[in-house]
Amino acid sequence: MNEKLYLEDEENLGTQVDETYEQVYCRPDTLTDVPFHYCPGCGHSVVHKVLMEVVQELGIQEETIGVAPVGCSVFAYHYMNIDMQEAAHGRASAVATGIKRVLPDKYVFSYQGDGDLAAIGTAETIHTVNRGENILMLFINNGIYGMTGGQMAPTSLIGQVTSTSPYGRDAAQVGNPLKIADMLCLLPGAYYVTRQIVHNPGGVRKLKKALLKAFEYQKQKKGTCFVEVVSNCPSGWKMTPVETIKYIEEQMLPVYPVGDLKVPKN
Amino acid sequence: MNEKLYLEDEENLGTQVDETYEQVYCRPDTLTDVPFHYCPGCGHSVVHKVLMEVVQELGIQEETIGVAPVGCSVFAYHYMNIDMQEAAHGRASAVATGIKRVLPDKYVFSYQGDGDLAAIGTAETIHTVNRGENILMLFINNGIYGMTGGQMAPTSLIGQVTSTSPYGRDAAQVGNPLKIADMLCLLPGAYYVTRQIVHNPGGVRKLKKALLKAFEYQKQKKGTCFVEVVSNCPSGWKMTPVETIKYIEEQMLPVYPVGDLKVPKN
Amino acid sequence: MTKEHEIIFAGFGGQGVLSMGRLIAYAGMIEGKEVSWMPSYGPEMRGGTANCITIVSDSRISSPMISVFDTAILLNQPSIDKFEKAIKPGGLLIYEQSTAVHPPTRTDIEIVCIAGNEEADKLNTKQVANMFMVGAFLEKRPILKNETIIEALKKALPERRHNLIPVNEQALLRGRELVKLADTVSA
Amino acid sequence: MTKEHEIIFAGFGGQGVLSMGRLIAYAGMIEGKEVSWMPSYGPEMRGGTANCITIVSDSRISSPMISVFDTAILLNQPSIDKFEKAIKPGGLLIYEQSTAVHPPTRTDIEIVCIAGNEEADKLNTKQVANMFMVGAFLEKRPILKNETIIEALKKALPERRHNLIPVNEQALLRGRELVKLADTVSA
Amino acid sequence: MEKKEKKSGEARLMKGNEAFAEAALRADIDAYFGYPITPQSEVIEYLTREVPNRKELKTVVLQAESEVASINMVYGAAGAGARVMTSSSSPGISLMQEGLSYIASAELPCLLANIVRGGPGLGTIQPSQGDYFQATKGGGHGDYHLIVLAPASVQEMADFVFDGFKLAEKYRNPVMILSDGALGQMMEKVILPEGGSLPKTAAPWATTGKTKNREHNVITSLFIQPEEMEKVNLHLQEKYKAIQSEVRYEEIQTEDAEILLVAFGLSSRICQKTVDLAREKGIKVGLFRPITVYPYPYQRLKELSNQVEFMLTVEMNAGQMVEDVRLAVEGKVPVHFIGRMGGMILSPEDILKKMESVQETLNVVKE
Amino acid sequence: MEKKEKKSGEARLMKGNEAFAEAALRADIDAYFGYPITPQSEVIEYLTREVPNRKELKTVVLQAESEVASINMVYGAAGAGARVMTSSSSPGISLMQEGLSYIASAELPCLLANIVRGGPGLGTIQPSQGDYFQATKGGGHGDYHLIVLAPASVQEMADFVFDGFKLAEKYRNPVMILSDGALGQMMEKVILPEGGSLPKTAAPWATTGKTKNREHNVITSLFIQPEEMEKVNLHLQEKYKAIQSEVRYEEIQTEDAEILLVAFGLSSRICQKTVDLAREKGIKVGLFRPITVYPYPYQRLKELSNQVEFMLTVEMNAGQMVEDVRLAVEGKVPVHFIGRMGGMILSPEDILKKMESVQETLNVVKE
Amino acid sequence: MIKGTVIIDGKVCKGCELCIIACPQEGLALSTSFNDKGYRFVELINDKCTGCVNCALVCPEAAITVYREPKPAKKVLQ
Amino acid sequence: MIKGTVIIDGKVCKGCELCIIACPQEGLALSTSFNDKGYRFVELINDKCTGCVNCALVCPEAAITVYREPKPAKKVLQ
Ligand SMILES: Cc1ncc(C[n+]2csc(CCOP(=O)(O)OP(=O)(O)O)c2C)c(N)n1
Ligand SMILES: Cc1ncc(C[n+]2csc(CCOP(=O)(O)OP(=O)(O)O)c2C)c(N)n1
Ligand code: SF4
Ligand code: SF4
Ligand code: SF4
Ligand code: SF4
Repeated sequence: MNEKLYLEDEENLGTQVDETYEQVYCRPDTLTDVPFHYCPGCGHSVVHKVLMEVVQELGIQEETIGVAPVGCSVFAYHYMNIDMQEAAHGRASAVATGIKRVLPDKYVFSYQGDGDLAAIGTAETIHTVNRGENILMLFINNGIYGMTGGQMAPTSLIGQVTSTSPYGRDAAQVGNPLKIADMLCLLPGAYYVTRQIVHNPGGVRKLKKALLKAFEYQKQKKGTCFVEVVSNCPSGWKMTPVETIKYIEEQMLPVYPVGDLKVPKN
Repeated sequence: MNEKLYLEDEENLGTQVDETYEQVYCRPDTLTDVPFHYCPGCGHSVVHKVLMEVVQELGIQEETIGVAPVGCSVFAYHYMNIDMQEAAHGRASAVATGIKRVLPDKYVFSYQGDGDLAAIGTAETIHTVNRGENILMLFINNGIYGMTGGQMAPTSLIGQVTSTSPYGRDAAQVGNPLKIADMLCLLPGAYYVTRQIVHNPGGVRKLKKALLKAFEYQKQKKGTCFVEVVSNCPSGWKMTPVETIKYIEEQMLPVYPVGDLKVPKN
Repeated sequence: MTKEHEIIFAGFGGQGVLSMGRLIAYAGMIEGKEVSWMPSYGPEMRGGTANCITIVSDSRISSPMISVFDTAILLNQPSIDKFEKAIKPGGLLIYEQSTAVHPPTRTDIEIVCIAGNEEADKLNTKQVANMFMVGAFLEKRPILKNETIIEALKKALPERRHNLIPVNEQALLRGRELVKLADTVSA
Repeated sequence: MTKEHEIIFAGFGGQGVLSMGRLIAYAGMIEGKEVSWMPSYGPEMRGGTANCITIVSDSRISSPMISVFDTAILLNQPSIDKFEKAIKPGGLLIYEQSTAVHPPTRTDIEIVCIAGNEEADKLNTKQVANMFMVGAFLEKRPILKNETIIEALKKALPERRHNLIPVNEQALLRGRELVKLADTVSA
Repeated sequence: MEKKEKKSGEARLMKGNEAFAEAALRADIDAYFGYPITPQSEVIEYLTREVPNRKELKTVVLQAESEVASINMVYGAAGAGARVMTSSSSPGISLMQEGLSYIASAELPCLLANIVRGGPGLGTIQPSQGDYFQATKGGGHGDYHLIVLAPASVQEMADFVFDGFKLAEKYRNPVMILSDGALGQMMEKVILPEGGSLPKTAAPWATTGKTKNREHNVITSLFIQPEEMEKVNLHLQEKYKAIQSEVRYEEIQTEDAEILLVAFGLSSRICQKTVDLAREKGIKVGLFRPITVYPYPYQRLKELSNQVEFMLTVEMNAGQMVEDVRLAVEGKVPVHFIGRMGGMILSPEDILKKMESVQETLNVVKE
Repeated sequence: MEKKEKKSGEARLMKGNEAFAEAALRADIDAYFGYPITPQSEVIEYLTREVPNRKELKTVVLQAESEVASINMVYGAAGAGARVMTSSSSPGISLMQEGLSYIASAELPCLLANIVRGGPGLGTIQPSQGDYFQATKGGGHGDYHLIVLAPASVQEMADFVFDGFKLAEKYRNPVMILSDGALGQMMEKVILPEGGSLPKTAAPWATTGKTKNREHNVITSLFIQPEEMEKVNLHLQEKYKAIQSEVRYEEIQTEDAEILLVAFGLSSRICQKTVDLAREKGIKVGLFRPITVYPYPYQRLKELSNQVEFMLTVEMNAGQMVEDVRLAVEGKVPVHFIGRMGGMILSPEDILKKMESVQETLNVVKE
Repeated sequence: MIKGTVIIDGKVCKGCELCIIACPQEGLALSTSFNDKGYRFVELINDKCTGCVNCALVCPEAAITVYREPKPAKKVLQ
Repeated sequence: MIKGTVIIDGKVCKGCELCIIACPQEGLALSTSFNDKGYRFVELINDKCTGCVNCALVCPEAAITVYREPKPAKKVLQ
């Protein structure tokens, strides 16, 4: 409901209206009242919020089952007011597979960080997508291991300083940033693969559209939808939230360009 | 030595020569005397043989360390007369990493089947290549789990009948053949990626050339060389060795085309 | 006749040794005996040899895996080399003529040589070669009735291949005869 | 003076509570005492609060993790809410004035309020705010000498930041004074 | 290939692995996730072959990319309220240890079979009982227990699927069937349990979608606050206490036994023969066979220790269950051990010989 | 940040994890492979920070993609004759169980630390001793054992690196340092072992490249023929027998003890305080602290059972080591247990209270 | 020009300032005082708000509720 | 036309027939008898062999040794 209103903002700005104010945005009821434990300015919370807005608008709160990872978002189930399971580190997509296979008519999503999905969980990630499991895989790429205190992730940038690459990531020693979404595109099981951001309003709007699509495709049993969000980790990056905006735009997006990587051909 | 002779055969056929015969091909000394336990006509033995020929010709028997997988080729170390380690199922490339990191000046290779490398070992495979470990990864793709009695592999073809896809592999249920070599090409760590065959003499010659290159690149510390061999499994496929030739050419090669997938740009 | 009879069947993969052993076990079950069937399994099969152990007993069977046998039915040379020595004194060894380069030599056991393949050619159907061996075995060790073997065969074979039953029955009986001949010869 | 002194330092991450606790432990070690320092660790830090426990003792220390303390040095409201009740009767609570919305209320413990931030502004250097608290603490519980604190500081700080030593020493002494004042006030 | 009759009651000749798989179908499992490994691959092979053949079955059968994936798929399906199982053999089970610890902590009912082969390492594919400790003491991290059933026949390979799911759902606890390569590969007579005879247990805690009339369900094993974690642990320990009441064992000729053989699974079959041989010789031997190895029948063994001269534990390993026997007996009588390893099988005669030698030494001591 | 002095001898204030890592560098390890996990990530963080700073060091430090990869990299490096180690915490250690079984079977020397946290499952990151069974009875498949050292101080976190590698290389066996989150995270005074004081043991069996004058070396854990597999197992069992001679323990005021506390690691520190409190009250209490938990000091405990009235085992779990105590005592004296779980820590007073209550009930019985 | 306004939950605000950047009207700023969590929180500092929702969209804590003059267009739709 | 010949180790041959297919001279065929492993093995059945090595290359058992008239060219090289 609210959604319609503000998604049209871009066009509607400046049209004439009358006096009585109406609410055009508020915290979705699909979020619990528990305040987020995330660090100030963390993208996880924004993604949680958008995801739950989508669930609310589609009216699928009762049919949606989420899988939380091991990572800072391990507590996603405290905030998302839907049935959820907390998976072992890296296995969220295997857990989601287990759920979806026995409840094929429910909406199922996995939510994972880069260490979870692209390091320890690489095999599960690739085979879940290769099987074309009819789920949404949400991938929060903040280029670091947030929960454990800022260690290097497979997605960390060359030269990025982390607690396990204190002198900057050296490709010769530990390889290059892993663009796993690009690899997944090669798999027929991947129906829709897109990379989004949440550090500005436009990005949040686009992410929301992408998630709406993903659930729509899942309803149509199209296969795996993979939505990557290039996000931040102010604590791990040792920056203020505002500083992370610049870092994302100048450092991360050139390596992880925003946009659809694979769209349904028709 | 022998190599030179017969690699030139193609051109040399028909030239005039004198009487005293010389030996132009024999079993390489880098193979032990242990007879192969493989089923009649199995490609594993051919690959073993070619690999050891290359080691012999390069004269690197003393500097080469191999890693055998869990699969029919688990006993590779019985046949290859070099120092070898037998890795846990799927972990050959991690084991090879461990060896190479502490012995950077030795030649190290891993030898794996498709279940080993592309199913349970997917994470190790991708991250070994992403780190650009300076090793040779030999991948024997016979589209089936041979050792355990012919179960479906990630590389099994659509419709292929195996003991766990008794009515043919159904993409909708278990996904499509995983072309992992193609995925690996996206990784900067992969320096040379090629797909070869061993079911005819020309193929064997080309595989040998590819392996020679791979070791040369390793000497130059170029990064990971990944050599896939589309091979057969007469027992698992329930065919005679001769029948497998037709199957490879008509069924497998269209899905797994022969040739270089990634070559050094210069 | 012992309360418990322990038999090993061995040969190359594809010679049907496993089903031969299973057939005996199945028949034993039909006659209300305790039975167990234990195949050799795993990579050694890569080598091409296969074997199975069938135990038919009047009492509960302890281990299905044993190392000495009352009877060995051997369809190739490697099996003869491996299992001749594993037969209990006074036990029985039946082997296929055409595949034996070095025939068994023990004197403390009964040895029967059956030209299974040759006989099969006569009936021009390869599939029944093993039935001669089974027949010969039952002639020597009447632990099961012919009828039960056939009944077991009916259960074991899918409907569409029941047409094969008669020729199998034939082979079974022929196997018994062959033993008698063999005996008279060796006598 | 007890043979063993157990102190908890708590505040927001970034306020330097961990290093304050480590400094005391380090000084204790220099004076040849048994010391242990135990930080709170893990995701709860996401919430933004941090604390550590420092134990200085004349005898071998059993567990570095304890739930009641002789002294609590608290730099924010959540910490006061959480740890005021964890102080042993007769124990000591030192808190920072500007951050305390609801000051502590217990009457069975000594409570000292230090305007650390304000004082730091006077010396116009934020970094030393905690030194006032340390000074205050040592004035109340003279378990360590000033010199050792400074020596510890020298060891703890990288060379390039040794220029900060004097101002820290100043703050340390000032902290002691502040307590005296506070006392006269509350008296 | 023997034909598959639908109706049970009739005796069939089946492999242990196949009987296990067929029983699972009759127990109306919703899903099986597994990865091939000798000597248990027949389980998934049987299921992939059978399920499409039977119109009435909606069973999910999926070959996962690994055992790690399998056990986590089991976690997901069990958490969604499904009756689910997996199976593997020793190395594969080792890979499941983290997942099992999660499942136990999240209290998810499920069934898994370990068709044990000889270890350690890649080892051999021949039968063994070398995973007893892993199964009973907890191979994963933390204080948890699987309920562990040890079958000794193809019949029990089938029956214990039903018993296993009953226990799993009654206690919301993972149940392991601790078998071995011989029981998995051998064929024996089996009368299969009646299909549809195992009613599903309600799972109001499962993540099936949050309905208006309840809070959202969460399946988790994370309890970051130690106080909370301890509560969970205390609750689990309470549950394990309750589970002790499910202890099961079999006694053979123990009434007048002066010597007691203790063995589970395949070893117990061999011991039976030993008992016969010994009894023929007039030696009063009995056999005690734990059927549940967790919970372990400490109590009954303790009682028997008042009656017998000594106990001889027989295992296909280096001596693992013998520790539980000693814990039960508390030094009241000597507890001896005989075992073979790496896929080697004891003969009834070996056991008899060992028994007699122990007896002698004891008599010597007496004199 | 305290400065790093090269020279040992001087006392330093360090975290257990950092002391462990620094000691590893002084033990001249060739390689470390690991994956971050709380509460032990400081190990790899310290190594990645320090190694590039020290010209003299060629140490390989690699963050693997997972614990499964880590332990298999360790396998490869150890098989190549390198001095190698890894570290993790409970869930990560569970993932290493297959690899550990392989390493034990292939007889590769290596060191790993388990900085235990509360389980089961994801659990909590607070300290625990809940992985005792996994560490000592074998969490992986098959009959094998790790040598397990249980430090109780930051000092021992450092010292046991040296002791651990000595044992690992002497017996070609993996060694585990069974620690906990508190010992890993706390800072304490430590005097580090002298660098370069641990000579490397020759490894003629290692895969370093087949030289002309020897057969090719093979590192494997596959022994497909049961006879062969059994030989390997018997050899391993022989080795474990020999390892019993390495048993280590500490006794505090046991000479005249009438009550014996038994505890390892962090728990033993707390028990020391209890001993003091009790002695002040005139109760004659002693403390027995196993330093090696495999091999376990059964013999000495058995002796002590002749002297004391009862034993009280104190653990940060639901009662795991208590089984080994009972196995040692064989019912001679009552063995009681007190523990906290999930990261909760016992206080010396709790233990004293428990001790006194046990004492009372016993006296009641006596009267 | 649409008129709008926002209500900010100062208790949950963590002072990340992302909304301040996002506001095209420069209508938001940090408070001088701290909330119970110890953060400075955001307040509306002018009446230029158009209810564009940008601040609310980027707010990680979902602390901002946005109000706006109704659009007749919408009314019809409903 | 170069002349060549092959020596085949009948003991290790498994009769897979791959060499038979590979031989451009149709010079190889299976024996009627069995070797100890129970396989028919391959034999040279004519003198057309050019020593092209094709059979040896595809032989999984490395059972074939190939001989050929020397090439002067090579001699020089050595
Ligand atoms: C098996 C296992 N290994 C390691 C860990 C420790 N661990 C927890 S979260 C995490 C990675 C977190 O990074 P990421 O997945 O990128 O998520 P983020 O915290 O950055 O959102 C790790 C290594 C664990 N809990 N379990
Ligand atoms: C952890 C573990 N899981 C499963 C197995 C069983 N296993 C042995 S080999 C193999 C796969 C063999 O297939 P592939 O890798 O394609 O090699 P091939 O035999 O076809 O050459 C499997 C599943 C094992 N040994 N260990
Ligand atoms: S550590 Fe990083 S990812 Fe985790 S909550 Fe804080 S900012 Fe977010
Ligand atoms: S099973 Fe297949 S892969 Fe294995 S040896 Fe036989 S043919 Fe080769
Ligand atoms: S974005 Fe939200 S949390 Fe951040 S400052 Fe604005 S209102 Fe506060
Ligand atoms: S290719 Fe080799 S193994 Fe096959 S038939 Fe020819 S010689 Fe024999």
